[in-house]
Formats: sequence, structure tokens, C-alpha cells
Amino acid sequence: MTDHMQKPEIISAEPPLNAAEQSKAPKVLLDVKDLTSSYGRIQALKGVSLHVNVGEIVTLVGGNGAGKTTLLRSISGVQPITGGSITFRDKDISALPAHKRVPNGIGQSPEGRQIFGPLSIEDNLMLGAYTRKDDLIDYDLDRVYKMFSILKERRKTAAGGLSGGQQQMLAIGRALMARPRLLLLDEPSMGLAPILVDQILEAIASLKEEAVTVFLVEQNAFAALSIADRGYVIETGKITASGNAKDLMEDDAVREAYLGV
Amino acid sequence: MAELLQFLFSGLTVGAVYALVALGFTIIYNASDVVNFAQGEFVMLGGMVTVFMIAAGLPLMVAALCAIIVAVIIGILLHRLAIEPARGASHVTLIIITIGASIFLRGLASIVFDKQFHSLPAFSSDTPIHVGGASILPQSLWVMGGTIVVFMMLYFFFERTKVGKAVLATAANRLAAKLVGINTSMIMALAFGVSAAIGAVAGILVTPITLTNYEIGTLLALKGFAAAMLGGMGNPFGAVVGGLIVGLLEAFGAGYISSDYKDAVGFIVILLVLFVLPNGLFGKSSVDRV
Amino acid sequence: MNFTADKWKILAALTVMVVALTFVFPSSFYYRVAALIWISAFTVIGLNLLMGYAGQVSLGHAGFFGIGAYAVAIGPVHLGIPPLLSLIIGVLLAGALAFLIGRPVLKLKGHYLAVATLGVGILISMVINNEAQWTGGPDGMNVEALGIKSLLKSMGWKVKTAKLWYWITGIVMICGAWVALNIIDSPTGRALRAIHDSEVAAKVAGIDVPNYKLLAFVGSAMYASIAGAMLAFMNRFITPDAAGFLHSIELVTMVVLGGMGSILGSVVGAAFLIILPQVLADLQHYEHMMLGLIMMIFMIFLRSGIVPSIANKLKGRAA
Amino acid sequence: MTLLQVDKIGIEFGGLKAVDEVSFTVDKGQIVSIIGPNGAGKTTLFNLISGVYKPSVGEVYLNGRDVTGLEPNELAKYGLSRTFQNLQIFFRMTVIENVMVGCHLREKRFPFPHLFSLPSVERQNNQSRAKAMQLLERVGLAEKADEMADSMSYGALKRLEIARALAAESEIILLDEPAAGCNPIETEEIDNLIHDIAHKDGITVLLVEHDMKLVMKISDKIVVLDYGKKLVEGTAEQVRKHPDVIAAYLGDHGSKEAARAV
Amino acid sequence: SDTIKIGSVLSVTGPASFLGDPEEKTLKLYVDKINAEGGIGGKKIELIVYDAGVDANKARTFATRLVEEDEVVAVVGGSTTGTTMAMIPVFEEAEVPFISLGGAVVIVDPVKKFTFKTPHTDKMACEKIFEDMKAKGLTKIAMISGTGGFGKSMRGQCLGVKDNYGIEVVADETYGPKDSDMTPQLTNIKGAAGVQAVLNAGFGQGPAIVTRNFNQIGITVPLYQSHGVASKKYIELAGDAAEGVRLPASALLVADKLDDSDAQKKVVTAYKADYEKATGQSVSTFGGHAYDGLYLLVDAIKKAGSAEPEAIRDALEQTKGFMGTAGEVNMSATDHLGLDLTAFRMLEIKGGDWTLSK
Ligand SMILES: Nc1ncnc2c1ncn2[C@@H]1O[C@H](COP(=O)(O)OP(=O)(O)OP(=O)(O)O)[C@@H](O)[C@H]1O
Ligand SMILES: Nc1ncnc2c1ncn2[C@@H]1O[C@H](COP(=O)(O)OP(=O)(O)OP(=O)(O)O)[C@@H](O)[C@H]1O
Ligand SMILES: [Mg+2]
Ligand SMILES: [Mg+2]
Repeated sequence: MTDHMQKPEIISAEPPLNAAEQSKAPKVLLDVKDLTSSYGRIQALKGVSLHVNVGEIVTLVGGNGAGKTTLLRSISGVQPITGGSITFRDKDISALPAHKRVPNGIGQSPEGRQIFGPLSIEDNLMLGAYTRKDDLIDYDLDRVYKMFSILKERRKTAAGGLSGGQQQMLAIGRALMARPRLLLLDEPSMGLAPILVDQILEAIASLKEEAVTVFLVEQNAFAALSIADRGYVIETGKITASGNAKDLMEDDAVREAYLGV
Repeated sequence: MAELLQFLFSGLTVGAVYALVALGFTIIYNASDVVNFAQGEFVMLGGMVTVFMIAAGLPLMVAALCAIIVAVIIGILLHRLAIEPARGASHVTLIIITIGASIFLRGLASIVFDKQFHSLPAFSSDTPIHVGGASILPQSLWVMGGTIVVFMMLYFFFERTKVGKAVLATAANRLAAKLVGINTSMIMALAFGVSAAIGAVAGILVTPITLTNYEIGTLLALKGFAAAMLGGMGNPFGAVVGGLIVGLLEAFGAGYISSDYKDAVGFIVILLVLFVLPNGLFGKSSVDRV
Repeated sequence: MNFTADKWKILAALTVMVVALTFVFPSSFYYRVAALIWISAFTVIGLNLLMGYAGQVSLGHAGFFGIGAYAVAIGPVHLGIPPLLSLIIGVLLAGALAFLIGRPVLKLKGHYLAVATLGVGILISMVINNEAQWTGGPDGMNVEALGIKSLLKSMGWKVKTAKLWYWITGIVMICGAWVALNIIDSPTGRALRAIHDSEVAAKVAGIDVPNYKLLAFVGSAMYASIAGAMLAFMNRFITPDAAGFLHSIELVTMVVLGGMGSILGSVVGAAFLIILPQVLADLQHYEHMMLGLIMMIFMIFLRSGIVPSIANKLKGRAA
Repeated sequence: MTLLQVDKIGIEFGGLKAVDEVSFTVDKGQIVSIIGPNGAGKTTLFNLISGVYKPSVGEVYLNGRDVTGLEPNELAKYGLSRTFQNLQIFFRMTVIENVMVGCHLREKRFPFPHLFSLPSVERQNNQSRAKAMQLLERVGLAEKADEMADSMSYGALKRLEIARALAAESEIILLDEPAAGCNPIETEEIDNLIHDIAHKDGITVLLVEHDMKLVMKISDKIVVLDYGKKLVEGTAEQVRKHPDVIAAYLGDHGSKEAARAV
Repeated sequence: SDTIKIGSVLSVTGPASFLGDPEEKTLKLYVDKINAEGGIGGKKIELIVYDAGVDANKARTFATRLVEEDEVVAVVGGSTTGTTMAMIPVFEEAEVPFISLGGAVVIVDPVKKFTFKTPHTDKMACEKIFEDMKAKGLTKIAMISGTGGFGKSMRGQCLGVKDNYGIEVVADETYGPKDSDMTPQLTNIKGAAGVQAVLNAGFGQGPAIVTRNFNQIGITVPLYQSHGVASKKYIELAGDAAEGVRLPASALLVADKLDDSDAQKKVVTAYKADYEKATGQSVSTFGGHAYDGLYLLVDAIKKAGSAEPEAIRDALEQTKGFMGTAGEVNMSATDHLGLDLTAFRMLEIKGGDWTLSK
């Protein structure tokens, strides 16, 4: 699988970064300010601020219940926010309904996979490209199939029958089918065999040189940080540390709490 | 022999009626897993509006068109004003809302129209076609034709179109549907609109045979629902087969067993089938892994 | 969730209501309407064990209601069985029938279960409609008195029929609520509620899922049949629509309106659908429109049922 | 002595041999891990052993008793319990009630007293509640005991399932990816928990997990599946060095992880 | 009080709404009329109508409400036998005169002190039809009846009296109140040996569909409908198929065709005109029954010179020579209906209209 990951392929809807954009970089793609969100009376996000620059890979680490999923859901617009703002490509999208954020370029592979069980695997992937009109869809389908050959073998069968890990692959593939500018990944390696964890992380890393920006939630914090440019640490709904990925990996507190080494 | 043939014709006629009504259930169901108890009222509206438009002097086809439009508008309103506001409510809640809607629409019809029975002129001719000692009304053929057309359109919609898939996706996983950019509430509105249209078409086609009044919907919906479940909910082909089977069972039940218990025959068979095939004749068994 | 505390609160509330109302009711018409509410509430409490706890819908419970009602009608008239004995026989019949069909029917899920129970209910009402020589057919039949009134009279105690049945149905309803409330916080109750959420997990926990579903089904059928008998005795006359499909729908609507799994909700839901038509009756032709409208509005704004929704709102305020 | 014996068990789904004549045994008190690529058949194997699916071939023996194709609740009686890869939580219940359901088989189940909440029921509830509370403390959810289960995060729910499975006081417990969605630290905790389950409570553990560090560290035996077939069976040492296993499953990341374990 | 409160519980909606609907319209129409003309002895009538559908239990509740809350002095209506039977005990206990519009004979047989009724009984309809058949020498007949209250009751009555007329029923089929195709049943009738005539007991849309199917599968023997077919609507719905159908009905349907000597002519033509003008719908005998009920009551109150329930009841029982749409009513302590067979006319449908068959 690694072989075909080598040759760079355009998967962002935007033209490859040209000099002009390079010079403008780092341009802020996503900017979250004092975001708060709650479930009934439980406040899950207590004023989260962070930003993601164009072309970056940013990783978010945090323990169970810290609010990672809630944050990602808020960015995609499927989780109501109670305060703060979300700015994407210099537009405030806080009030934009979820389905309008996708064509804007926000794609997500959600926690717990959330595949369309009764539909065939191929339908699942094609629905990933639901908002797209361009003619590269088949091409992208093909490359997702290349990335996860099992999905191709089973493409006519109902996705609900897939194994946990296979469903995880499908969820990631479906997110890629949207050709997002910003790809939100909620624990993409969950339930994947070790050998695939490498490949997924490689794949994510390689998205970088294809101008896809990635915001990554990963329990496999060590591996995640090692491919990331920057990282944030979230604890009970607040950002408690942030910085250059390398530095975070050095930071004792972080190693102590999340890397376990 | 002639008897058997006559029973067959009767069964097919009634069955086609049920099938047409059953088809109306599939779209809303496929978009939301909700059984729309107001479906019968769409059928009623199709018939009643046409009747009164004709009374107002419009030609049949124009009147029919108006009826379909009226039904669609009401369908979409029903979604906008009653289903959409209850977004995120459980299925039972939504189902009760549709029950409320059906009571409301019946009441409305009894005021806007009247409580009497009405008929429509047969589309082509009234003179029965005789075959082998049995006879069938041309209108029955219209109903069967309509059933086939609606079926093929639905089949194409779900199997071949992107929006069709989006409808299925919305029912399968609302959250994921939003995450891939599907405007789920648009999809639901569409589902209600189309269901209403199908219902209205059914109403228009069957009225010359079944006659119509403001309350006709309840029973048709009941039979249509049973038929849809027999065939496998959400599956247009199942809806058609289910409808025809129920119709035939009633006809042969009345002919050979007892006209008192002909409806019983239908339900007994439905029960027996479900005991063997818990998802109906053609329903997909849902694979949810644990 | 502190069930025992809730339990006594609810039972107290119901008892106070039943007693207090008698002080404000001006005429036996009110007693009759209230009695009808208690009867429906009792049915709905039973149905809630099945729908609200175990999560199994039934669109056929009016059928069991009808069995109870016609048992006490047919027993004395055609078979010379004393009313009270007929009642017991009727309840056992309903239970037995539920037991027999329950196993295969409850294997079904969701809407398929709905249509199967619907079919069962319709078959029952069809028999009642057609076997006129026993049931009087669609025009219904008279029911012999239970005899309590005359008993009291002989004890020199005259009561109006409406009042008498107000008390009987009220007390029976409270007992029904008590039992239902007992179940919810017992191993049985947890088993039923577990089935509602995940059958496979329930099985793995050692719960015999088919048996517990059957238990709830039979239990709720018996509730319904007792209620049917009470209605027949109170009206001294019964028609098949008591067993009809529309009545089944009405019962399910009461469950959901009041609140799935909420016993207090069962009473509220019943009261809602029985009082409303009386209130709207003055609107004449707009009655049904309004009924439908109000149902929709309540479901939209109190979507988890009247009682649970309001309870949540209050909790929300409390915190 | 062997507690669980799986003998040439298999099942197909539309021609696809999800599990293909797999055999192995688990001794009392052991921790045995099943690993293998995604779709290798691990969860299906669990489903076969725990009665969720009926095997088309082969037998399962528990304590020497043939339990092939029994319903899960039957198996529960014979002392088998499990957790699920795809969470199966009772969302309409509180956290502690979820665990109390796990106590079902240890409770007095005859419904009659429940109808009239005879004193015995009260006692019963208190017992179960107390037991459930202990278990919640063990998995670190004690303070969430009275919250509704649907308000828990994914990782918390994973641990809730373990507590519920433990409540059955079964002889053997099947854990399907208990550490999924846990960060290394949380995985440590799970690691210790499983260790205690096996070595303190003496409950036999059958484990499916992709976290090699965890697996290699605590497994007495490892069975590797691939395409529904048993690829290798052996100790952590043997397995992690096995070229086929590395090629099919571990990759270098996995190997590294595995190496860190020992 | 300065008004006379009259109550009514009707099946305005539901499967029997084609009874309750015209009944309600009629009551409202004439109460307004009477009040406009100054009411009864200066007192205005206050009409209270409740809709119970066909739900007997609901009807009983409304009956209680009329007695307890509205304290009416008399009640007209109860559209169906079922709702009527459920209400009778309430009114008997409260001693409020009750004029039912239900069809079956059980309502007034045995006679109950406070219960009266205006429509011909289904028994009478059977007798009228069998008379006609006998006269035409038709002895072997087939019956097809609705399974609704009306059809089932009438079927029972007809089977009860058939022997008095030497009628033999060689085929006996039924259909559901809402069925939309009766060809199977009719096919069986067609197949039955020696059928000389077919009798359809039922009301609502059923008879119209029976008539259509009857003609569709080409049965040639005479078709008799019951008095349940009681308005032009039937002819409209059944279309050409209705040609030649015979049925017993009140003079109302043929008001304009009665010869002027006919004692009923005046009342029926007047009512027909009023009703059709007010509602724009073709007149039905059901509405007529309500008319009769209301005016029986009004007469009784006038005669009694008091609006006391007891007095009204006694006056009602005294009713003699009252000319209503259903015929001349002569009540007695033993007869709370007061109609005889002469009130029934045998009609035949010719040229899409009713005609008196001689
Ligand atoms: N549906 C819900 N209702 C109420 N509270 C919720 C709900 N979902 C999550 N929470 C709470 O919000 C907080 C954040 O949950 P979230 O799922 O975002 O955590 P997370 O960082 O994704 O955890 P994990 O790593 O386990 O996935 C937790 O305390 C959780 O209990
Ligand atoms: N109910 C089912 N319907 C169809 N296919 C199924 C079903 N259950 C399992 N399969 C197939 O059997 C194979 C094994 O699935 P299983 O879930 O056991 O894999 P696994 O080893 O648990 O994988 P993972 O590590 O991703 O959880 C997969 O290819 C899956 O698609
Ligand atoms: Mg999460
Ligand atoms: Mg698995």
C-alpha cells in the first residue's frame, strides 16, 4: 500500500499550493476562540481556543472525557455551541449548519465510525463525495480502494457487516472522498491493526504535501505527535498545553500524562 | 373456472389499490424509519380534491394535477410545521405526531369538503372487459398501470440516484449524513412531498373504484401498511407484491372461505409469513455488528 | 435515580387526586368521566410495562381489552357463569392468548412487531363483530351487573352507580400503578429495561430475553382485560369498538403522550385523551381538527412525553 | 485444566469464511489473547463462543460441557461473560444500573415478589447496588455512578462494559478491544485491571486487542488469526518474532510496541 | 327557565356519519326555524348536539352529560342502534324522554318507558321487500349484507321473517363496511343455483359498490336494496348500474312524484325543499327521521303544555295521527314507534331517478 502513497496525488479541492500562497503561509485556516459547549447541564467545553494553519497537521491529545470529540463535533456543526466562535478561511461559520460546512471544505471521520450500515460500502464512499460536483470522484474512489483493498473486495456488500477496523477504514475513506480542505480525524487508528496504524499515519503525513490540512485527535499520542507540526493538550474542556509537536513530546508533564514513557 | 378468474381479477384490483397505497409509505420510512400514519389522508386528499375541482368545473386531468399539488404542499407543510420542529425526537413521538396529523387532516377535510361519499368518472370507460366468463373494469387496469409506473420510478430513485441514496443515508445514520453534507431536513421535506404525491396519485386512481370520503384514508392506510410490512418495509417491490397478495387473499378468502372472515385470512397469512420471515418477504435483515 | 422515593411520591399524588376530586365534583357526569380515565389509565399502565419498560410496541391491546369486556358480558348471559368468576376467566383467557401468540410475535422487531400485534387485535375484534349470536355483533350486548351496588344496598348503603365505579376503578388503578412501580426497580424491571436498550447485551448478562418479553406481554394483556371488564360492568353494555383497532391506537397514543415508561404519565396521557374530547365537544365540527392539532403541539414541545419532559424541565431549573 | 475448548469452529457470511475451523484451548486462570488483522475473525470468534452467532461447524466446550450454539444467556449461566467491540450500553439507565443488570444471574429472579416489592427485593437491590459500586470503583467510574449512561464518553463506556461483565462473577470473560480509545496511561490502567481480574479474582480472560504493548505484556498465550484461520499460536516471544505475524499484522510499529512490552 | 333544552347525541363523524350528518343538519335547521317563529309557547329551544361517532362508550358519556350537566328535558337521536342501546339506561334512569333515530327493532321492543324511535324497523323493511318479491313470484333469493350494525341486524331480521313469505335464502354473503370490491361474493351468488332475486342489506357506500359489481359481472335477476339506501347520493354513486333496482323507502324520496291526494305530500315536499335549500345536498330519509323526532317532541311539548320530562313522555305516548316524513305515527303504551308498513313505499329506480312502483 505504501508504494502508491509515494506518488503525490491531488486530493484537495484547491490547486496545489503555489508560490504565492506559500509566501502568504502560514495562513490561519481554522480559528477557534473561547468555544464553549454543553450537554444539558454538563459543560463539556469550557472556553477552548486554538487555531490550525493551512497545510499543517495539528494533533489534539487528552484523556477520556476531556472534550476532544465534542470539540470536533462542534467544528463540524453537529454539536450546538453555547459561546465563542469558529472561523474557517476567515469566515465565521459558528452559525453555519453542518451540511453547509462540508462544501466549504470541512470533512470529518467521526468517533465510533458512524458508517451507513445498510448501504453498500461503495454507496458509503460515494456519499462521502455527496457535495462534490467535479469529475475526479471516480479517481478518488479508486485511490481509497487502493489505500484499503478490502473495501474494494467487499464494495457491493452492506457496510454494517464489516469488522470494526474495516469500518474504521471506511469512515476514513469516506472522509477523504469529500476532498476536504480541513480533515478532522477522531481517533482514526482506533481498532486498527498495528500494521495499519503505520500506514494510516503515513497516509495522514502524506496528505500534508497534498495541501490537506489535518486536525487529528489520537489516543496513540506518541505516534500522532511524531507526524504533527503542532499539538494541543485538552483536559476537562480546557486547553492546558500547546506548542510545537517536538517540544510537547519532550515536555515531561505531557509524557507523564499521555505518552506513558 | 370463470369464478376463479373473477376472484383473481377482484384480488388484483383490490391488491393494486393496496399496493399503490403501500408504495406511499416507503419513502418517508426510508428517510426516517417513521411510519407515516397520515399517509391515508394523502390518499383521501387526492380523491376528494379532484372530486371538488371537477365539481368546480375543471377537466379531470387538471383537477387531478391540482389535487397532487395540494397534497404535496400539505405534505411539505406537515414536515415543516410538525416533523421538523420535533427534530431529534424518538420514532414513536414522530409516529404519534403523524397520528395527530391524520386526525387533523380528516377533521379539516370534513369541514372544507363534506362528509358524503363521492366518486370520480372512470378514466377511460365504464364498460367491463369480459375475459373467460369473468369481467374486470378498465379502471382496474389504470390502477395496476399506475402501480407499476410509481414502482419503477421509486425503484430508480433509490437504486440509481444520488438523492435516493441520501434518503437512505439519512435514515441509516442522521449524524453521519450531516457530516457528509446531506441537508437532512431538506431530505425529509422531500420525502414527505413525494410520499404525499404518491398518496394523491393513488387516491385519484382508485376513487372511481373504491369511492372516497373524508374518512377513507384510515382503512386504506391500515391495509397499505400491512401490505408494505408483508412485502418488507421500505422495499418498493415488496410493497407491490405485499399489496397484491393481501388483495388476492381477501378475494379468494371471500370467494372460497367466508366473506365474514376474508380480512382475517389476510392478517393470518401476514402473521404466518412474519413468523417465518421476520423482515417480510423482501425486507433486508439489518446487520448490526456487536 | 431514586425509585423508591419517586414511587411513594407518585402513589401519594394519585391517592390524593382520587380522594380530592370527590370533594370538587358537582355531578355524577364528572365521576363517570373520571372513572373512564382511571380505566384507561389502568390499561395504559399495563401497556407501559410492555412499551415503556421492555420497549415492545403493541397495536393490538384493545383486543385483550375486548376479551375482558366480553368475558363478563358473555359469561353470565350465555353460560350462566357468575360475573366475578367470568371476570377471572376473562383475565386468564386474555393472559393465555397473550402467552400463546406472544412467543412467535415477540420475536419480531419494530414495525413488524407493530403489524403483527395489529393483526392479532384485528382478528379478535373481527370475531367479536361476526359471532353475533354470542356477542350481539356490531350493535353490542348488555352486561349483567357485578352486583356490588345491590350488595351495598342490602347493607343499607345507597350509592350512585357513577360514584361507586369511580371508587372501584380509582382504587384498582392505584393498585395497578403500585405494582408497575414496584417492578421498575426490581431485577425484573431492570431486565425489561435492559432488553429495551440492547437485547444481545441483556442476553450476555444472563437475561432470558424471550421469557421476559413474554412476561411483559402477558402482564399487560391482563391489565387490559381487567380494564375491559371494569368498563363493561360500569356501562352494563359493550360494543365491539372497545376491541377495535382505533382503540388500540388510542391506547398507544396515551402511552406516548403521557410518557414512555412513566407511570404517572400513563394517568396523564389517559386523562388527556379522555378529557380533551369532552372539552372540545363544544367546538362541534372543529373538535377533531383541534384534537389532532393539540396532540401534535404537545408531542412537538414535550417530545419525551408530557410527564418526563416537564420533569426534566423542572430538574433543569433546579440545577 | 482446560476451561474453554474451541474445536474446529467456523461460520460463513455469504460465502465469506469469517472463521474457518479454528481450534484452541484456554486453561483456567490464563490470559489468552487473540490477535490478527482487521477482519481476521476475532470478534466473530467471540460471537461464536458467546452464542451470539451459531457456528456452522465445530464445537465449543466449557468446563468439558458441550455448549455449542447455546443462547448467550444459557452460556452466562455456565459462567461465560463478555464485552463488545461495538458498545452495547443500556443508555436509558444510570451507570450503576448498567452494572446491576450484570448481576442478574446472582439475583433472586422469581418475578412474584417483585410485583409487590416484598422486603426481599429491597435487600436484593442493596446487595446488587453495593457490588456494582465496588466494580465501578475498580474501573474508576464510581463518581459517575448515578449519571445516565448516555452522558459518558467513549472511553468511559468501554470501562463500564468491563464492570458490567465482571458483575456476572463468571468463570471466563471475553474482552473485545477493551483498550480501544484509551491513551497509553489509560491503557496501563486497563492492563492492571485485566491483570487483577486474572490473577486476583482468578477469572480466566480471553482478550482481543490491537495494543501490542498490552497484549504482549499480559498474555500467557496468544492465538493469531488471519483470514479466519489460525495462523500461529504461542507465547508472546514466539508470536512477536514470527515472520508471518509481522508481515500480516504487526508491521514495524507493532513490532516496536511489542518489543517495548518485554 | 326561559328556554327548552333539547339534547342530541349523533354519529356526526365516523363510519355512520351519513346518518349523523344529515340528522344534525336537520335538527339545527329546524330548531333555528322554530325559534325564528317564536319558539314553543314563547320559549326558545336550546339544542345541544354531541358527536360520539359510533363509539357506544362515548355516547353513554355524552348521554350522562346531557342529563347531569345540560339538564335537557328530552333527547332526540342516537344515530345507530349501538349508541342508542348504550344510552337507553341513562335516560331511563334519569327519566328523560329519548327519541332514538336508530334502526333496529330491539330499541322499542320490548317497550321501555322513556324510549321512542322514528325510523321504520329493519324488520318492516324485510317484510315490505318480501311482500314485493312474493307478489312477483320470486321465492329463491340471495342475500348480501354489510357486516356493519345496520346490515347485520337487518340480515338477522330478514332471516327471521322470511318463512312467513315462503322465501328461501339460497346464498347468504356479507361484506365489510368499507370494502371496495364485492365481486367475489356476488360471483358466488351468481353461481348459486336458482337465485331469482338478490337482496342487499346495508348502508353507506357499500350498496353502491354492490350495485356496480352486480352489474359488472352481469347478474340479470332483480336487485333489491334496503331502506339503508335513502338518498339520491346512491343513484349518483352507483350510476347506470342502479337502473331497475327496487327498494322500500319513505315517501320522502319521491316527494314530488306523490299525487296531491297523498296525505304525506305536504310535509315531505316541504322538508325536502327546506333541507336541499339549506344544505345543497340531496335529501335523505335519515335527516327525515330527525325531522320526525324533533316535531314529535315539539308536538308533545305543545300538547303537554309543559316542558317537564315526565309530561313530555306521556304526551309522546299519546301521539296520534302525527304526519312525518316516515309516515303517519300513532304511538301507544305498547308501541313506541307507531309506524306501519303502509308508511313504506316500494320504489324502483328508472332513468336515474326514484319512481313509485305500482
Ligand atoms: N451525549 C452526552 N450527554 C451528556 N454528556 C456528554 C455526552 N457526550 C459526552 N458528554 C460528556 O462530555 C465530556 C466530553 O466528552 P467527549 O466525548 O468529548 O470526550 P472525549 O475527549 O472524546 O473522550 P474519549 O477520549 O473517551 O472519546 C465528558 O465528560 C462526557 O461525559
Ligand atoms: N454479520 C456479518 N455479516 C457479514 N459479514 C460479517 C458479519 N460478521 C462478520 N463478518 C465478516 O467476517 C470477517 C471477520 O469480522 P470480525 O469482526 O470478526 O473481524 P475482527 O477480527 O474482529 O476485525 P477487527 O479487528 O477489525 O475487529 C469480516 O470480513 C467481516 O466483514
Ligand atoms: Mg471521543
Ligand atoms: Mg473485532
